Amino acid sequence: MTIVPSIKRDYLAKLAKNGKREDGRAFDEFRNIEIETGVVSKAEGSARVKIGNTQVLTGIKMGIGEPYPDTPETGVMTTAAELIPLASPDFEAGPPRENAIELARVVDRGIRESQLIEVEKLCIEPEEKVWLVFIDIHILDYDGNLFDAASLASLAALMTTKVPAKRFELGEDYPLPIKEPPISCTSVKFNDVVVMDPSLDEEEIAEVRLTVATDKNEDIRAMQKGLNGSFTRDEIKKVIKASIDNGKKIREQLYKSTGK
Amino acid sequence: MTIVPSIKRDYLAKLAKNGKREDGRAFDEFRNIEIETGVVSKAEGSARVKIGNTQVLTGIKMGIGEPYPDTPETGVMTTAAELIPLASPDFEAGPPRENAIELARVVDRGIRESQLIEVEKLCIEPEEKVWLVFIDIHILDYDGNLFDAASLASLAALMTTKVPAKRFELGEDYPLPIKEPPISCTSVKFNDVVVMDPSLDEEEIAEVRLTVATDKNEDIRAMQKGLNGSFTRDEIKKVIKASIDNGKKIREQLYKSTGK
Amino acid sequence: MTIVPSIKRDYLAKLAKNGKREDGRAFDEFRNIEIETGVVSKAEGSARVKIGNTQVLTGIKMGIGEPYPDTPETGVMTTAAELIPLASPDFEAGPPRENAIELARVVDRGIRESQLIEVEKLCIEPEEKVWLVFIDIHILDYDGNLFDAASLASLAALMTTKVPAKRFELGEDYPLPIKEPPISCTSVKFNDVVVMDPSLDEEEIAEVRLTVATDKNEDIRAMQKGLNGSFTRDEIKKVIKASIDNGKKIREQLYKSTGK
Amino acid sequence: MKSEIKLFENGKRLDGRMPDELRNIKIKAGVLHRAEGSCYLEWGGNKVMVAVYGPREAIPRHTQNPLRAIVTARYNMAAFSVEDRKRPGPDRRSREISKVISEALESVILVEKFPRATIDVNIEVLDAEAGTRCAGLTAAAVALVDAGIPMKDIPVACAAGKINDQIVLDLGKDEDNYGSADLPIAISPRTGEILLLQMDGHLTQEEFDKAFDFALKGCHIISDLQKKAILEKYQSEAGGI
Amino acid sequence: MKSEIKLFENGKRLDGRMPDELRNIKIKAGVLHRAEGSCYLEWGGNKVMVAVYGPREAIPRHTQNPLRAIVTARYNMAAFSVEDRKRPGPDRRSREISKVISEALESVILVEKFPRATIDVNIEVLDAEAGTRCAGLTAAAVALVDAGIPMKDIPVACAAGKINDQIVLDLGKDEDNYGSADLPIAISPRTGEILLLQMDGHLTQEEFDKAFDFALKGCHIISDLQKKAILEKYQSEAGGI
Amino acid sequence: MKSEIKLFENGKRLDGRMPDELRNIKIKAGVLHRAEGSCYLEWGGNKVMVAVYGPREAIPRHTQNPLRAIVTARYNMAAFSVEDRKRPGPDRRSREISKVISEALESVILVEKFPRATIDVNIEVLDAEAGTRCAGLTAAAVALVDAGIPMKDIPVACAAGKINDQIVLDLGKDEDNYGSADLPIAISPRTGEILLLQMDGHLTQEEFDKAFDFALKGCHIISDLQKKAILEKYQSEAGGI
Repeated sequence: MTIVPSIKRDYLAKLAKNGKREDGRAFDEFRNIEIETGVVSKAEGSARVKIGNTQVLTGIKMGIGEPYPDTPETGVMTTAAELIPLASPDFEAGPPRENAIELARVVDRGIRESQLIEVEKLCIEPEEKVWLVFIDIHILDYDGNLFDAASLASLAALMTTKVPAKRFELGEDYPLPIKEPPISCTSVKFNDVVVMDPSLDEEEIAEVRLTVATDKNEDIRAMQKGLNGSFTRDEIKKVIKASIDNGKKIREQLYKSTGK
Repeated sequence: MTIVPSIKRDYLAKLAKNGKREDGRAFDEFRNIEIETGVVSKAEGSARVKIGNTQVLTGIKMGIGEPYPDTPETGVMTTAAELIPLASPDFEAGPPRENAIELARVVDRGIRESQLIEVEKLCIEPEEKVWLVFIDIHILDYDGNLFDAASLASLAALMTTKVPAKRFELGEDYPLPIKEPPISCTSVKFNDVVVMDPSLDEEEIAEVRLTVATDKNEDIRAMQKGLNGSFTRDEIKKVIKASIDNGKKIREQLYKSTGK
Repeated sequence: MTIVPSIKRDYLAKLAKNGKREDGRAFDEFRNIEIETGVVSKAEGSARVKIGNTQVLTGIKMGIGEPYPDTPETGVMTTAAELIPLASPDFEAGPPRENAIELARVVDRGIRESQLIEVEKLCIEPEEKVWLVFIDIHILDYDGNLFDAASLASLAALMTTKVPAKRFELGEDYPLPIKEPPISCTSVKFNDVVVMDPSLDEEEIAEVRLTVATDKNEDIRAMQKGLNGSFTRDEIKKVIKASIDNGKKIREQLYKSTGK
Repeated sequence: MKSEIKLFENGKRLDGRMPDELRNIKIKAGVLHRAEGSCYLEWGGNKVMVAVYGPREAIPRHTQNPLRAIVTARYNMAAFSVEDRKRPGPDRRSREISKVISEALESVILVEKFPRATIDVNIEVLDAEAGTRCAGLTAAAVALVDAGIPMKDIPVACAAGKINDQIVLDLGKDEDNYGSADLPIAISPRTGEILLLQMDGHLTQEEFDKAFDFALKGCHIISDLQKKAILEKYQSEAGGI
Repeated sequence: MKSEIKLFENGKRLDGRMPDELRNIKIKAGVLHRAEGSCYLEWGGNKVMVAVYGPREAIPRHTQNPLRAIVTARYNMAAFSVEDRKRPGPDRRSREISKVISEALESVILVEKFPRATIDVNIEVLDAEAGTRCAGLTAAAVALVDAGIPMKDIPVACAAGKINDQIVLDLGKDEDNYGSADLPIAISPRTGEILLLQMDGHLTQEEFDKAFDFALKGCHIISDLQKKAILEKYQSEAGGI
Repeated sequence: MKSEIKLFENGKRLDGRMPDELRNIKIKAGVLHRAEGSCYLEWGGNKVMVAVYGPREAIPRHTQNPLRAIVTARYNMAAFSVEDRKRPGPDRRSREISKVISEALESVILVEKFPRATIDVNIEVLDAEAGTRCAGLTAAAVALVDAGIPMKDIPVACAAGKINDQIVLDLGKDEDNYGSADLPIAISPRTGEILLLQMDGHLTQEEFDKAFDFALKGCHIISDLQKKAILEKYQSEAGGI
């Protein structure tokens, strides 16, 4: 429970009044993004994403297991996130806390509700055997905006995942069947200014946060408001617009990085 | 670990010396009891019981599972109690503590040892499939004497439970097979006075507690002494007698409320 | 996290300078060892070992379960140690801490890597049913050198274990198939003195610990260095030598006690 | 979410509701003896009980904020509140819901008045049938008023969604299972500020706007029910004198 | 509890005991080096080891009672003490037993003498065969005396029960499994006060009285064995000088 | 460990290495932004990331040592670092490895300089292929230097083992699975003091000596790589000015 650092707030607010951010970005501008895939040989798919200094690694493991009784012919996906103490002096070891749970659930819903993975193609034997997809998100370096970095790393990892059919004596490996990825963009508000892709400093003084995932048709695929502040309806509209715009560019980079 | 509130003790002890209780009841008198069944639509059976301001809700869920290897032809019952923080400023969230465990186990034994549920009629396929009965006790408002309220709510819920055969494609729903219910009555002692159905104030100064469950033949079906005081043998005899007397009245009300 | 008791350290260091130990032993001498087997009737095998005042009881339970997929024809062994609060004012209740885990793992590896139990003879039905061997180590009285006491108690218990075939309707009981036991000997160093079989006082001031398990051919079967000090290579050689010498005597006593 | 199932026909929904119609809602304030504030709410098939305790000293002390109170909502589903029995205790879903409700309530509670304190909002879902987070937050707001906790406004929550390409207010059970989008929001009805906002599924920007309008409308209707329940409580107390 | 099995025939029980006969009991005080007080007890097939530590400062501090010591009995069954291996660690049964034993011991220990302290009573069941809670409490009492903890009296426990409609003392293994009632009690033998009392099964009021008489009788016999064990410990210490 | 499989033929190992040859090792210091010191290391198929935080006040306070810092290494395997997904969180193996690495690092860190402090060494195994504890400790040492933690020496770890009766340096994956002994050590390269030593399997005294010699040789080679990585970090920083 940290006290909001008022000096930092005053400094960033003053900058913002003059239309500026600490690192020189425009309000609706992302930091530099790097996407690298195939970084873990043991994983069926993996990607390391950097957004500025924030660094997230997602690894995909697949296995075989039973389907849920109510969906006997679809594969099962699970998303877990660990805010491991490697990534920040403030992260603690132990079972995931609220922040890690929210992170994992928001990434999970982004993938699940957009039906990114074609789980209906992951059935091996109805009611008996389906493919399991484990999405494990490792935060390596935390400098703000984990939601987007975690989401993007997970997309890139899934888009380059090979189903390990050979290891389970089910024929040749083949790419995980995937649909169009929804791109997640996060904004925060402080002192009546809304900025995209918050840095750590900006997150620490943020009053309210909004994550919007949009697809290539500019449709909305997921939203999540966070923190104990509030948005006006007008602000939400602007955030959606900026998310669509940034989403386009990020989608292009994602396609390029994953060879699609 | 609270310090015994000595002013309250002195006050209640003085009253007791004159044969009185804070709320005007006789020493061996229960508070007003209300029993309402069928309060949760998702549950196979449910009942809300009020004893004075104490309020307990028990819900029964049923499912299908494997029997224990040593009783391959009998259903399985499980009792859990949660002292959820809703009910008292002193209850904490988290896994059940000693008090909740004792409560659940005493209610469980009261039902199990009296063979209230005819578990031998809950076999679907020997060694393979039997009915599972989950008794979940929710304390809503804690104003003393949880044992009797929890026990009574569980009896009323079980006596109005329908086996959900239809949902599992096993024919029509039918009432859970039930025998005679044993009624649990709890007394506490302070300053050499024994009172039935303690209020919260009386519980807080109580030195020792005794719960006695009796059946309609006036036989004893379960007992549990609690707290770090002691009873004389004579006191125990009197408590048994008072428990039988109160048990009769409560049994009548229970039958009426459950339509038996 | 206790502060090293400097007075005790000074006293024991002064003694050591004169070639002496608190209890009169030579540097490379064990305390008196007692081994008693068959002490728990419910266990398939059991032994109580005393090394000086240190007292450890190991019980062996056996059951039937599935083999690991990668070793479908071999039995499964599991080792657990509990530093129960019975044994020391410093042990706490709760899940095993680092010290208990290291203890269990070192004993486990000593048994597993030496292939003491002939697990390949514990297959009942390949891929389906194998014997499970549970080694449970109970520390009863902690006065130093748990590693050797726990290891010795576990060896003695395993060497007198009967496979409970009859209880599972698999024919007559028979002795657990066992090979040659490796004997574990532990030394510690303080103030440049290395002593074998440390007492509690010696452990409390120890800078570094080395456990060496050797077999009857004087081969090394397991080693574990502990604590935040260091050994020179020369010291390690001497410890190995002393472990072989003590191991011989202890092995003889173990054979005698288990009737082998 | 799949959309194969017919959820909307002849301008009506499976349960006969119009697109912009709420399920039945009953709210009762002050229903528990021990709690400092409480509320019982029925919303369609949902039954929710809320108890508020505090402000009181936050324990352990390292959880205290020296400048303001912390608000700890604890959303819990009773084991028997769902079709297949739920294991007791918090799961990831309930912990996320607890977090977003806590944050929404903190937006309106005057937390600066109670440094180092905690305000505990215990939300028990006794019967569950789509929309429990909105039901829980709405009931929590009433219980906070009943407890006398000072707030800028009485927050209120409601969801809208999409079924068979039709935007509808307040998804019911089948609509929640087979619909194609769900948009729960919570607002401060006086200012229109958005305190909680989540969206799952698939909405065009136009659909989002319409769904948002529906949800806002629902919030305002329910806000009136909240105020009525609070009034009834005060009147019954006054009448009791 | 079922009663179909023949547990009583020709006035005798399966193991040859008379109805009011105890199993063999052996008690030894002061058997551990580190513990401040200890006791090893064999009772029929039961083997129990108890170690007492304290009074010492209760930690963490919020568990302290400023007016008296807290007594924390910890009843634990070794994984190998039962037919099918038990998972290590406390389960609901052992936690309930720990609670009722703690309460019974607190009745007689002069806890007011040690404010803020804890007295820890560690009960390890090494071999289990019906009646472990009575065995554990009885051994704990001896260990407390061995530790020099001041008590009003030395508590003692014993059970009676019903098999084939016959009241018997101190149920053995099959009697516990197939009998129809079990009544464990603990008393202060000097005053007859009842410190622990549980009953499961089915007893008429007359049967209850008879079972209670049996259990009381058992308590007094075992009380003598406790005192003998304590005396032996002192004598051996005296003899050692 | 079984030895039936042919792991050594014609003087060479399955992967073509000579008996005393290490796998490829790459070390990079200062790779993370938030950490006070960090290191990324690849060793054969292993990939390890280490971050160091501290010295900072140990919390909760009862974990503090008033005379010196405590060193808390936390070895963790990522769920995706192994063939079959590993459940997240510490297991018994990782807790033991964390313990022996913590102890080895404490031997060389000048812990007396930082009473009441903790130095946290977070070791994440991202890709695992035999020898992760040596890789983790070796990377941790570099990260500690990068964090400016004062040490008597830069510790380094390496293992030797036995395959098909042949002593070899730095066991690879199949060698680890089917070999007959593994001897990981960590040393202070300046003094030759042994900071970590474990052995599993079966070695004659002569074999032990030879394996030890091999492991020592490996340590010294890797020590040079560590120093090179540290130098590169400083040079790149200097170059950046």
